[in-house]
Amino acid sequence: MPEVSLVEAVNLALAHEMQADESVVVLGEDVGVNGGVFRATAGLQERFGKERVMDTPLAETLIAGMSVGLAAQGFKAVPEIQFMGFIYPTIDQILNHAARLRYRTRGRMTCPMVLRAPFGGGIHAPEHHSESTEAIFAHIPGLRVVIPSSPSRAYGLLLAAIRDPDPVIFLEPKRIYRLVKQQVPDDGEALPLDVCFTLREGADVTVVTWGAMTHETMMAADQLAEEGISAEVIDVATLKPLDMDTILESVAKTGRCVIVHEAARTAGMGAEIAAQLAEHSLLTLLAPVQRVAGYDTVMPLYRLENEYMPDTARIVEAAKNTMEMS
Amino acid sequence: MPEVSLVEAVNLALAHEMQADESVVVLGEDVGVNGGVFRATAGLQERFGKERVMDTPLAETLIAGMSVGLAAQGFKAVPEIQFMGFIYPTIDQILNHAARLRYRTRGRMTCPMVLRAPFGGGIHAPEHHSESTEAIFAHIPGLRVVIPSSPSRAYGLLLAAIRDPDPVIFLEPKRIYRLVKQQVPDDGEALPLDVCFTLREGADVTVVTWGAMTHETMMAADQLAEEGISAEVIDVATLKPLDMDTILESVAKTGRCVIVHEAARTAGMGAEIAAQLAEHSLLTLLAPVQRVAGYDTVMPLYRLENEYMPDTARIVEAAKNTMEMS
Amino acid sequence: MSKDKGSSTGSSTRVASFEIHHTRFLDHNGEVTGELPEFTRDSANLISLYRAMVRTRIFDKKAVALQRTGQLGTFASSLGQEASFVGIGSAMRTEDVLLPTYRESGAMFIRGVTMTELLLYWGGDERGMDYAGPREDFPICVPIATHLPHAVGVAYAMKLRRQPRVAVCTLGDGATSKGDFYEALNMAGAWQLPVVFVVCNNEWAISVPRRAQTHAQTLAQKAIAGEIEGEQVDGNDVIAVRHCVSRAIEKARSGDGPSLIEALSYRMSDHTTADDASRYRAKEELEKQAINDPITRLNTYLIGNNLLTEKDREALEAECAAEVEAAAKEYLATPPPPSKAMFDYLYETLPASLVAQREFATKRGSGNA
Amino acid sequence: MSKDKGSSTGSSTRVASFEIHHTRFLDHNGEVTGELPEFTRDSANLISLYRAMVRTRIFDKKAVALQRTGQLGTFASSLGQEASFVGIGSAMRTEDVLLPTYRESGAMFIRGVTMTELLLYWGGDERGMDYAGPREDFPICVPIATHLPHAVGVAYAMKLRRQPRVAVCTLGDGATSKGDFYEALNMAGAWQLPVVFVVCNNEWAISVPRRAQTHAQTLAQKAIAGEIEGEQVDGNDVIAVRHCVSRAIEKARSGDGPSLIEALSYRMSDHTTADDASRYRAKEELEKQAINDPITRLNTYLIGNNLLTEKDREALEAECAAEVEAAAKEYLATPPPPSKAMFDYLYETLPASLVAQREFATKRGSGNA
Ligand SMILES: Cc1ncc(C[n+]2csc(CCOP(=O)(O)OP(=O)(O)O)c2C)c(N)n1
Ligand SMILES: Cc1ncc(C[n+]2csc(CCOP(=O)(O)OP(=O)(O)O)c2C)c(N)n1
Ligand SMILES: [Mg+2]
Ligand SMILES: [Mg+2]
Repeated sequence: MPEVSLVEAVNLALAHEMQADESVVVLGEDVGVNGGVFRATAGLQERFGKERVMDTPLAETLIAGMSVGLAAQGFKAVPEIQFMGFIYPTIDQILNHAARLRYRTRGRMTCPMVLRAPFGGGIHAPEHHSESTEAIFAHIPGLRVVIPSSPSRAYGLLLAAIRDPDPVIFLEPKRIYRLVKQQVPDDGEALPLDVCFTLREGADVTVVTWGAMTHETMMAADQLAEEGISAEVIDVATLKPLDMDTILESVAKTGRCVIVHEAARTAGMGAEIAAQLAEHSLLTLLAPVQRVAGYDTVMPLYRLENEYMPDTARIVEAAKNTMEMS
Repeated sequence: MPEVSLVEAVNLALAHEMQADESVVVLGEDVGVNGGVFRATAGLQERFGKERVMDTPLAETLIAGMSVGLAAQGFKAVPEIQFMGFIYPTIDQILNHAARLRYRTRGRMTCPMVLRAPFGGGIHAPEHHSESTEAIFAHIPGLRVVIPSSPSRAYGLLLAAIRDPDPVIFLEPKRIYRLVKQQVPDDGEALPLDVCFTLREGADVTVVTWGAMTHETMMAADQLAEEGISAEVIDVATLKPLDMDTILESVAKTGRCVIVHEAARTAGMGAEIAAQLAEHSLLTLLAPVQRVAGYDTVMPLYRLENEYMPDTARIVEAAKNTMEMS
Repeated sequence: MSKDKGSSTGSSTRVASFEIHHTRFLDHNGEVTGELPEFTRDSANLISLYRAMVRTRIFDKKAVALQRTGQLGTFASSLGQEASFVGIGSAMRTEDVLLPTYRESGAMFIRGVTMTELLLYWGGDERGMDYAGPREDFPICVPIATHLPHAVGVAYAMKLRRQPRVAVCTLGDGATSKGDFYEALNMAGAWQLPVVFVVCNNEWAISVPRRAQTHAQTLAQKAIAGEIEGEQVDGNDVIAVRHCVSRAIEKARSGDGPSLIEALSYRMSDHTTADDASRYRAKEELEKQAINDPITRLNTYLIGNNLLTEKDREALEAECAAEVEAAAKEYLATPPPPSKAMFDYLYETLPASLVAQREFATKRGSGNA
Repeated sequence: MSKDKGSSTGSSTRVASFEIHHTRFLDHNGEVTGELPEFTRDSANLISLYRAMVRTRIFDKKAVALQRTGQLGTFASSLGQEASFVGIGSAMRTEDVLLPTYRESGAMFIRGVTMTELLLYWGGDERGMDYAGPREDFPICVPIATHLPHAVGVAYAMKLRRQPRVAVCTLGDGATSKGDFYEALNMAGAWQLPVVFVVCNNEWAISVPRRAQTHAQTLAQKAIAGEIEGEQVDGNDVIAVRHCVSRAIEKARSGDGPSLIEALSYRMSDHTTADDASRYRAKEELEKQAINDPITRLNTYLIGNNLLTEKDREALEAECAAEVEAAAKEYLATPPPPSKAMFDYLYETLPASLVAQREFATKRGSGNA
């Protein structure tokens, strides 16, 4: 079994599900002949034809909206938005339609679609290509928001997302698209949505994160271990609906929590997790929850992007803070 | 001096600033001859002409985008979006342009615009007319998000918003557009942005809220007082940037906090406030912070809207919970 | 729309040209202005169109009355536009899909949406969108023009499955200013999808007159931007609407591509019951439009050609009125949904994290459970 | 675009018609195909256009080289489209405002944006958008077509102030599929604003060919949707581009309304340095396009008409190369901004709540401060 990168695992899952389920349709800009600007859809058009792997005109509102129409007709639309910076024209369709079609019609119509988009910084991309705004979607009732952080989770979660009968926003951390390779058997086994994954067990502090930041966090956990601090690392994976139980259990054990995300701090998803921790664990927390997040500024052009994004050092420091304060 | 309602105060502020500053321009759907579907712009076109009070084609992306163009040319654009449910096509312009024009060009160009929109439920409006999604905007760096909760604050904050050199999202709680009247002198006095207003002092519990929920909260405070619980009520007013100091000070005094908002709970602005409270006041909080919010469901059509929205009873109950738990 | 190429002068060459046509069969006096289409030969077809228009108008009046007496929420009247909506609905086959905006009661009734369902919707109850009849028709779409991309997706699905079906999507004149309109039109053209867009031009978008929406002489010509068929039809002539929409639908059904039809009519009512058109619209304009009433027009023709008697008409009106009263009664007798309904159908299976919220809401509910 | 009305047959009447024209003065062999416009009589004008194209191409080559050697971020080459961009830039007056997308280096240089600024931008530094020259020109716009509404706002501002100025907004063929494009066009028409949109059609939007974007025969005809002037021009003929864009700009300046010009050219490069066009574009297609090179075309004309000598040309190229090298050097010598720059210009005055973040970032910064 060859090893695959995260983006290759996305491709594997798409191919698997298109093969297994005729109703799966991929659409977007440059997803066909070109196989996607990151090659996530490479080879799909050759295999499944131009109608099921459709190069659309350059129109994001249309891409999202026509996916709703396809979904209502029983197709499973998997639209790609080329970068998260261009996802905003879809919000109207996602919020006002996709997320509530089942609700509005009392189940008469449904909207099984997976809107994929690469997101996040760290690859020296041009302007508007490096943002992380998952919190916007996490606030919208009726959606799922899923973020894989490894090849095998990309494969299993994307399968689950496509099979899910409701709309999913599937955000792919492009910084780690090719960072590591893993053996991913193409066995069609989905991973569960709506649950966190514990990537590393630990006793002293829980570090909660997702996407590309899991890698910085795992490195931070290594460093902390060297200094005698045992960190438990949780990959949230499905941001909405949020599996708070896993986080609460972990923090019940460790008494300390650091939340790490690349997105701007204010009203980011870290706030929700911190708020729930405070609601449920106030009396067991040994130290205030720390958020390590992007600053509340515009994601800078690439000469400063590394200054903007949380890194191992900031995570280590925050974890140590929680140790000191208790 | 006649008494005015909140929506009349908005009108007063618009008229005042258009008179005082030739660069103020109002645009949107039905804002001209019709004076706005809620009459917020009534009489402005007659006074200031069709060019400065412009009925635009039905195109929200355009309305926001052309406001950016106007602002870049030194006008102060005050676009109206007819209902918050139709604001989503503007997010691309707001997030990718308005909020970062100054930043991107290192101050060469600026974007002094105030995007106004009525929001929230409670008036038995049609579908898509009752949502509250202020948290989406509160997450976007470079913006201000301002929500008035009384005629005088509407007047003073709107003046401040128009005079502010940066983009402001100004959300008007339409449920209380005509609920109360106040004497509002048309004296051109702006209120400060970026600060909370303490509406009522109290010793036992701090209730933090904004918009239409300030009224439910004040009624709750009355009820609590009858039961011997002294509630301090804070109207956040400017959600972004957030004046956390005022909230922290209050909670330092009371030791308890309830946050009330109409928007869906998950990743709402209440999460941010709760998270910051937990970060800064963990050791002084006497009880976990309670959030009283909309459910994480689609805002229902009007037969159920009162079940959806937080009400006095829920606020009272939450406040009592904080009393019991400590 | 027709086109031709060629012709060159000096440094400048003509490379494309286009035309827009307008169709009408009955003028406002009910006089025939051209050879009537085939389907009119069977007078039952005409009576059925007439009945559908009358039914729509009687329903409309009732809905407005319910709203005025606090028994219904905001309602969007179709007064004056019945021919457009009935013409569209009657041109469709059962297996086609309608994607309406909010004013097309007449089309929806023909599709099989019940009056009770429509009242429930405007009465603030989601169950009004769970149509027992046309299960695949889209519910009312309030955010203007956002359903046009849906229509394109529906048409794409039909094309993928090689089904001889058509998506029919209605919109207002104001809606033609939205980018969604154009993106949908362009995609429909690029992929030659089986979709028909009908712009129900009623001259007003709330307070904004048609001429302020666009400098375009016709809304039909917007089709040229996507190189799809574009034409105008007299939207108060139900025969013309049915004819042109039918023709476009059958063209789409045969795989010959999408169309845009502009149906010219007039909004005789306020925008909705929440609006007061007298603020922005001259009384005289409204009065002048009275002669264009689409029901009167067909009535004149039917009576004039002895296809309908006064007695028939009265009977027909009485039947429609009875149907409307029965629906209103059923609507008014429908108890509100329980609080917990807010969590039904949010997802197929309510996620664990929302169970506690549902319990809380149910407990606190106003006892509807 | 021309139009006329009238003509009726039976139940159908023609109500509008439209034409699209295409303009060219020099064919791909540099032969004159029509009477040359006035401005060409002064050969200095032509030399200056030629120089601007050469300068752009040399810059382009350098930028690609810098990227290939890891000294620049992603860059969008304008290879093959120099005539379009130079034609546009040269048709503007200083007081006009340019709103470009990301490929128009040639236009931006004429406007006074420096090569160093452009390199800084592509090199990941916001200071590259703080143009010392054209203070009111918009910076590069990456989210496709989102700057078209800005152009409308700028034009509206000019109209409000009764200034004889024009907003010139460039976009690609792919951009014409976005709703923003149409909303802007429609508004420009509705208010007869002084704005000129130039679609720089290079046949590709990354991997999507022009024919897949839209069924429209011409992109110019999209203007008809908003009833604004629409025409095609040979985008590899710098004389034609300058002529047509000038004419449209001066029309707009006189208050006679907006225009849409489609400049037909070809993207000789990859989409950007991050792209590999060989994945989706046949080598043969690229080779076939070589004969349309806009610089060769004007060069042939100039040499053939003794307006330029080989020696002049070499000197001119050497001057441009020196300028480019100097700019590259300046760019490479520019130290990165300090960490705290992330908080500069976010708001006019940094809100109190962000001061701690700035301090933290400054403290942690990589020492650039
Ligand atoms: C995107 C959006 N913006 C604004 C509104 C508010 N609104 C409701 S109807 C309407 C006018 C629509 O006019 P038109 O398309 O001509 O349809 P008509 O109501 O005349 O049938 C407006 C502006 C809306 N529903 N959706
Ligand atoms: C809204 C948006 N969607 C997608 C992209 C990604 N993207 C960048 S350039 C491009 C193609 C643009 O083609 P065209 O408009 O023809 O301009 P060209 O690059 O050919 O000059 C795409 C899809 C983007 N920048 N913005
Ligand atoms: Mg209308
Ligand atoms: Mg192109």
